[in-house]
Amino acid sequence: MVKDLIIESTDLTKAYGPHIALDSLNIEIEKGATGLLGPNGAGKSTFLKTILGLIQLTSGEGKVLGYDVRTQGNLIRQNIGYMPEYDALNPNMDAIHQVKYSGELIGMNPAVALQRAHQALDYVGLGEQRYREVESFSTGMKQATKLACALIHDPKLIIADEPSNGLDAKAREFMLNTLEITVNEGQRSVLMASHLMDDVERVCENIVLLHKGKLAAQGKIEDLKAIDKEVEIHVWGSAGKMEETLKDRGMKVRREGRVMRIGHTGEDTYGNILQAAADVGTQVRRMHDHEATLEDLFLVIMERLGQDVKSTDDLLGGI
Amino acid sequence: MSNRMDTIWSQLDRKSTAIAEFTLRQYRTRISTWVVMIASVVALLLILLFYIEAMNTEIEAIDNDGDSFDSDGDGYPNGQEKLLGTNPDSAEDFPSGVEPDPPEKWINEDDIDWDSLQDGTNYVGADDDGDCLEYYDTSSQRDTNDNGIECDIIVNVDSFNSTISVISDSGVDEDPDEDKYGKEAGHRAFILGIGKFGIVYLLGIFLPLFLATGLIREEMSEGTIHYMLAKPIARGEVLLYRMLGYIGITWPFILAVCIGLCLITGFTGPSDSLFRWQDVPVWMSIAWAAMLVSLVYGTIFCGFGIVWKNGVILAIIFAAWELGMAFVTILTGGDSSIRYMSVIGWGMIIVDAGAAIGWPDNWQLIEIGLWGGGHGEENWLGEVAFIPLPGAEPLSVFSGSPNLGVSNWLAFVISTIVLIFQGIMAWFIGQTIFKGKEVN
Amino acid sequence: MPDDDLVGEEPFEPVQDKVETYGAETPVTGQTKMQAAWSADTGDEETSAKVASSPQGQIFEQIYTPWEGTLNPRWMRNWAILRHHILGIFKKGHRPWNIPTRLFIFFVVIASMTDVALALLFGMIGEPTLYDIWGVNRDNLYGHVMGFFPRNILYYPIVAALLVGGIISEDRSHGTSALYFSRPINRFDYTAMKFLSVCLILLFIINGTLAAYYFVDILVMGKGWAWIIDTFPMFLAAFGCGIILSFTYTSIGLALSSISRGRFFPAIGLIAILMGTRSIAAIVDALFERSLLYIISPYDSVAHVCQALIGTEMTYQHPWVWSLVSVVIMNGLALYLLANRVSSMEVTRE
Amino acid sequence: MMPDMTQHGKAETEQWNPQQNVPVIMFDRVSKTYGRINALNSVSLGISGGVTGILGMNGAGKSTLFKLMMGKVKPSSGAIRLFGIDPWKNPAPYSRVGFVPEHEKMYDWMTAFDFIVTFSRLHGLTRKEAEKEATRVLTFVSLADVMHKRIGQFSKGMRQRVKIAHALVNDPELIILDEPLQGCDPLARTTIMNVIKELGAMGRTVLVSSHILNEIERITEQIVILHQGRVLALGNSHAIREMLDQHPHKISLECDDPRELAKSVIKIGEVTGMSFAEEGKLLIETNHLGEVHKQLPKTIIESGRKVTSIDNPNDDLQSILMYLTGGSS
Repeated sequence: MVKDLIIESTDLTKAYGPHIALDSLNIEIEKGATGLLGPNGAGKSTFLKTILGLIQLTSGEGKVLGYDVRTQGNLIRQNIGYMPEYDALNPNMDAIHQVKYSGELIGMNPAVALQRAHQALDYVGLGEQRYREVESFSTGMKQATKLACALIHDPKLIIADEPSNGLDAKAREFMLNTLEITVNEGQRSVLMASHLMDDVERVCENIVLLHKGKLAAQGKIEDLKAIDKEVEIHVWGSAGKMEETLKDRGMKVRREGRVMRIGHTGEDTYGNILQAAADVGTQVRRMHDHEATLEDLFLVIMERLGQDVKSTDDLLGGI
Repeated sequence: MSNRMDTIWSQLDRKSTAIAEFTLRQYRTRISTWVVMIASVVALLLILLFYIEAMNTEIEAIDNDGDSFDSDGDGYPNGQEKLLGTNPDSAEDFPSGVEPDPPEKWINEDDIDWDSLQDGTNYVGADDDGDCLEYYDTSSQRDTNDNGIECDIIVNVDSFNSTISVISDSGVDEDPDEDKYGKEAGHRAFILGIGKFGIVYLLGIFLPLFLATGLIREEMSEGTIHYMLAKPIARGEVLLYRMLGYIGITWPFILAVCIGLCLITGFTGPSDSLFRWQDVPVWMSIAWAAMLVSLVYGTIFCGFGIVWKNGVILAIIFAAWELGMAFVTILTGGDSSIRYMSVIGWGMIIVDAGAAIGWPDNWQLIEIGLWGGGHGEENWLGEVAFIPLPGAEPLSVFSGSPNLGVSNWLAFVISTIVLIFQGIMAWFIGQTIFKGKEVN
Repeated sequence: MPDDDLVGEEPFEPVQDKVETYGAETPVTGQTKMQAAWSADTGDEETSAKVASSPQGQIFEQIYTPWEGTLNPRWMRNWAILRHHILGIFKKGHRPWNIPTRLFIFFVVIASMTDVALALLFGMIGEPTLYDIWGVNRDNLYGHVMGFFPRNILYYPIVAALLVGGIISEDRSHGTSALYFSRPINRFDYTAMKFLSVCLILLFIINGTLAAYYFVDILVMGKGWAWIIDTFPMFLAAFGCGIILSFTYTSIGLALSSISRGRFFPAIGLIAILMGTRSIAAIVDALFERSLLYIISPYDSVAHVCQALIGTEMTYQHPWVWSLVSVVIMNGLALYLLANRVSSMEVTRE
Repeated sequence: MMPDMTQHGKAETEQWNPQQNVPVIMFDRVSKTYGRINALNSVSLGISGGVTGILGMNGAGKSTLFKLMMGKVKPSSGAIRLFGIDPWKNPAPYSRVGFVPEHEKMYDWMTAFDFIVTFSRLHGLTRKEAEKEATRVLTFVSLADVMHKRIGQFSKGMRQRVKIAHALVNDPELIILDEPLQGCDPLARTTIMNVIKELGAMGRTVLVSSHILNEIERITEQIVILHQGRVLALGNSHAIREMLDQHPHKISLECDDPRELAKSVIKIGEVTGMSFAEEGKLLIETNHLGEVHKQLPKTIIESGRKVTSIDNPNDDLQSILMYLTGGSS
């Protein structure tokens, strides 16, 4: 099967003077939702700017939706919706006109843009607030407005930079849901840069992991997660005793407060845990297979790349 | 860490230097600081070019009293004939046995008596070319100004009414050296004009407008003020030390500009000696006035910034008021009392006092120049409108008198105190508002 | 409110005995004590903070609606930018100029029409000498555009300062530049449209009222063709001067706006440049009777050129071509700076 | 005309002496309104010691709470005491407080070292002491190697740590962190969390705000939940959950034969209902969560069925808020 690529790059390099921001990236991004990950300053923003066709490449090639990033920047930008990381809204304008104007800037007729702005705002859940000034919006509503701005012309690809940053649970839930629906029902592609691994995991099937301007990993999330299986339990009361009991039963236990992770030893693991709980008399509030989260994956990859994760001991040494 | 709070003073000292130093470094990283400073220096240099050019251009000598003419055509200039007692209007009557002088000799032949000007007492100008002599009058007729000296000119300074008048004995006029007078007057007018308007007003208002308005406001709008206000330091202190940092950059700048201008004009200006030492007090009073004025403006503008996020609008309105006051103060030469309602008015008193100290003869010089040698055109009323010497009019415009009814030194001190008081009031009001301000 | 029943009866007990930390080896030395209290009043929902939130109920009706339509070409996009900025002066829903700016523009438009009103008044009551003072003539046409007080000290420069204040820097600080540059709009179009919109608003004020002055005079006074043929070239020249003036103010102001992030630096900067250079030149003129320094003053250079164009009496001694050169250089420098800065503008917020 | 010197008395004076029985932070029926919006509504709190998480949705009043503590805004009514002193218009208590603001803006042109030295000196340290102190705190947040670089070059996580370090000079007894984890990548988050836990372990009173329950629970169990300007709950998160046990709850079990298991589970007295929503899943409803959980392991083992997963759906801040507000949120 021929892969349906929306973004591909070969040896894409961008240098600012001696500083190399992107180092010969060979990236292939398929249709669907993709997460763009990396520590702060890994080159995510530069990469996004590159595929928006906004900065000149030092060398290499890139194609977005089949258009060349070097020469067809305008066409690329006409066909994608970009949702920037920071506030990109005029605080004194009302949401509906803001979105309408962003449509006009793409080249929609004012009347069409207005009608479409209503649709887009409805879609992102800002039905009643659309005539309010953006200034009075909460972070979540601002993010939603930005998303509406990006969606107004029904782009094939939506690039969302930190869409859930600073949102509370409810707003975040809604934002992720919206993105999911956009991908699943709208059949659009989403490229989403985020720090919150949970978010990426929920929305995306694929990830691209950048580190210091280099490609650290890319592919399906499922494929990348290949870490020892563990069972995670949340206990209530007598956690210490429970830990001891489990260890006595010869199980590998890591504990963080009330949360314990127990090495999977086969089918009887669950039974053993419950037996131990019954013996100790503790409550097992939760028990489930612990899949390596993307966060674990991230930390593992970063560790391999030589980034130290500071432990408590390291910090104690400082005093 | 145990002895870190030794005394109140050392603690204050630490905080104040920390914030002041921080403020200075912050200024250093801003482009606008450099733009404002470089732009002011460039502007002053441009003006200086004109000044230097003017100082190096000879002012054409004018025969003010017409002594170089030969009205009767007998070959002898009128002045020579008058001096030798022949009738300048009669071709038959000419000095015998004397070679006729070339006409140029009778231009600028009767210069102002500079030595008499210098000491600041009443000016007594002598009749160098013997204008009196053509009249065969009694000695009392030759002394119509009743000062006991025949054939002279006095510039009378009435210190009670602060009026100055030029009274000459009848028929006595002068034909001063335009170049010498023009350069001296032009030089002084330059110092006062640039000093009062260019440095005390323009520099004094634009430096704070760009540098002080945002001192607190920018921190507030950027949110970085939280770092400062979360420390055990009163907000009034923050304001005070920020102003200290502001002074740290503006005062040396003003001082450097004034010293630079003082040196350049001191060496290029008209002088018998190498350097014009008499200008130094004037420049220093200009620098001092500008420093104080920029401090008061800075505190006021910073306060405007605290009060309202668009405080710069208030600052511009205030600057416009001050501009009006600057004009009123300059144009009335110190006669208006509304100037006491302004900052700039007090600043200019300092400059005027400094000028009066540095150049005690300034008023006589102006009057002599405006009198222009006693020649002029008669208007339809029969009054003689004197033709002023070059430079006299600008000098008279830009000169003023402190007019506080006290000595110059005292006027200097009083206006300094008033300005400092204004600054303290501005700080006090500013810190009171700042203290009650909710920072979001 | 059920929360009172829920947790409000009694505070939680001190929780020392339940303290658990990460890693048993880390001892807890901190005194852990919480005293709890609840608000006594029940508090009505009306006064509590309305947390803006997206209604959850809509999740289920969220339907992605595709859109098929053709997108307009480049000039239509540019037209949208221009419209956005200019219409914002009168209408809601476009660029929100702040209220002081709008009020001031309104005031200036009215104030600029004083000559229209006075000419009309004295023309109507038939006072020929007074009409001569206020009616259309060479000096008055010049004065309408280039008069220093109050027009070029209180009206036009301040309008220009208010207009350019935020026009580019605002995009930098709000991050709205991303709105433009992530769409098919290149930097040239962006800058040109911003420039054009400020320039057109200024032109509307200066030349709009100039045209009103001229044509109202013709209509109401019933001027004949001879008079029109006589004065029309003057009017055109004055119109041209208005264009030069607006262009110069706009280019300097926009250059300042592009180099700063705040709104105030460009505004004060523009006023400082216009007033400062003129003051300095005036001092030099007063001291040394040399008008040459006026070529550093944008206003005076334009005024000098306009005196030559309209044909009024020259008030400067140096040749007007020098002023023309100065106007060209000033605009060139400003536009160069503007282009340079805009091309290096970040897409995201700075 | 000089500033009020009494605010800068010696450490030994009475005012600066820690009063033993006074909680570090006291809020007594504090309300704060901004125009029509009621940001805080009659909040009463007393906190001393340990790490406390301030939880709430955006706009719940967390930032307002901190601003009130730091004397940035004036309470509309009620009284606030920091170490027994009213912080409004009085910076005296701040010598014992370290505050990490939420704002992202920093002085990008300064080096981390200079930044901390400058602001330490506002505590009244000499330059030398300040330099020593800066090195210490920067080492503590493990930025010692980059401390002479400009803050502008730092990543978000590093900037966040610089902010924390700056709050640690002068050894404060109370450290307030406003959303310290926002926008950080997992690496930075882990490091910052460790730093916070460390501070708590060192006996400081630490306040951390967040809107993500999981994050806070990884740091501390002592939480305050704010909602629409009111304190909804405070105490041990554990204990709060326990309180919630008295309400209808669901436990979801994943098991090879749910119907068989159900037969055993039904014997637990507190179970009020069961359903089989999905394939292989058993949903238990109860009003006494704790009781059920206590008996559950034994019951499962006795039933002989294999249970692979136990879960309480809706266990995040959102659902806690739902419970606390009676589902109205």
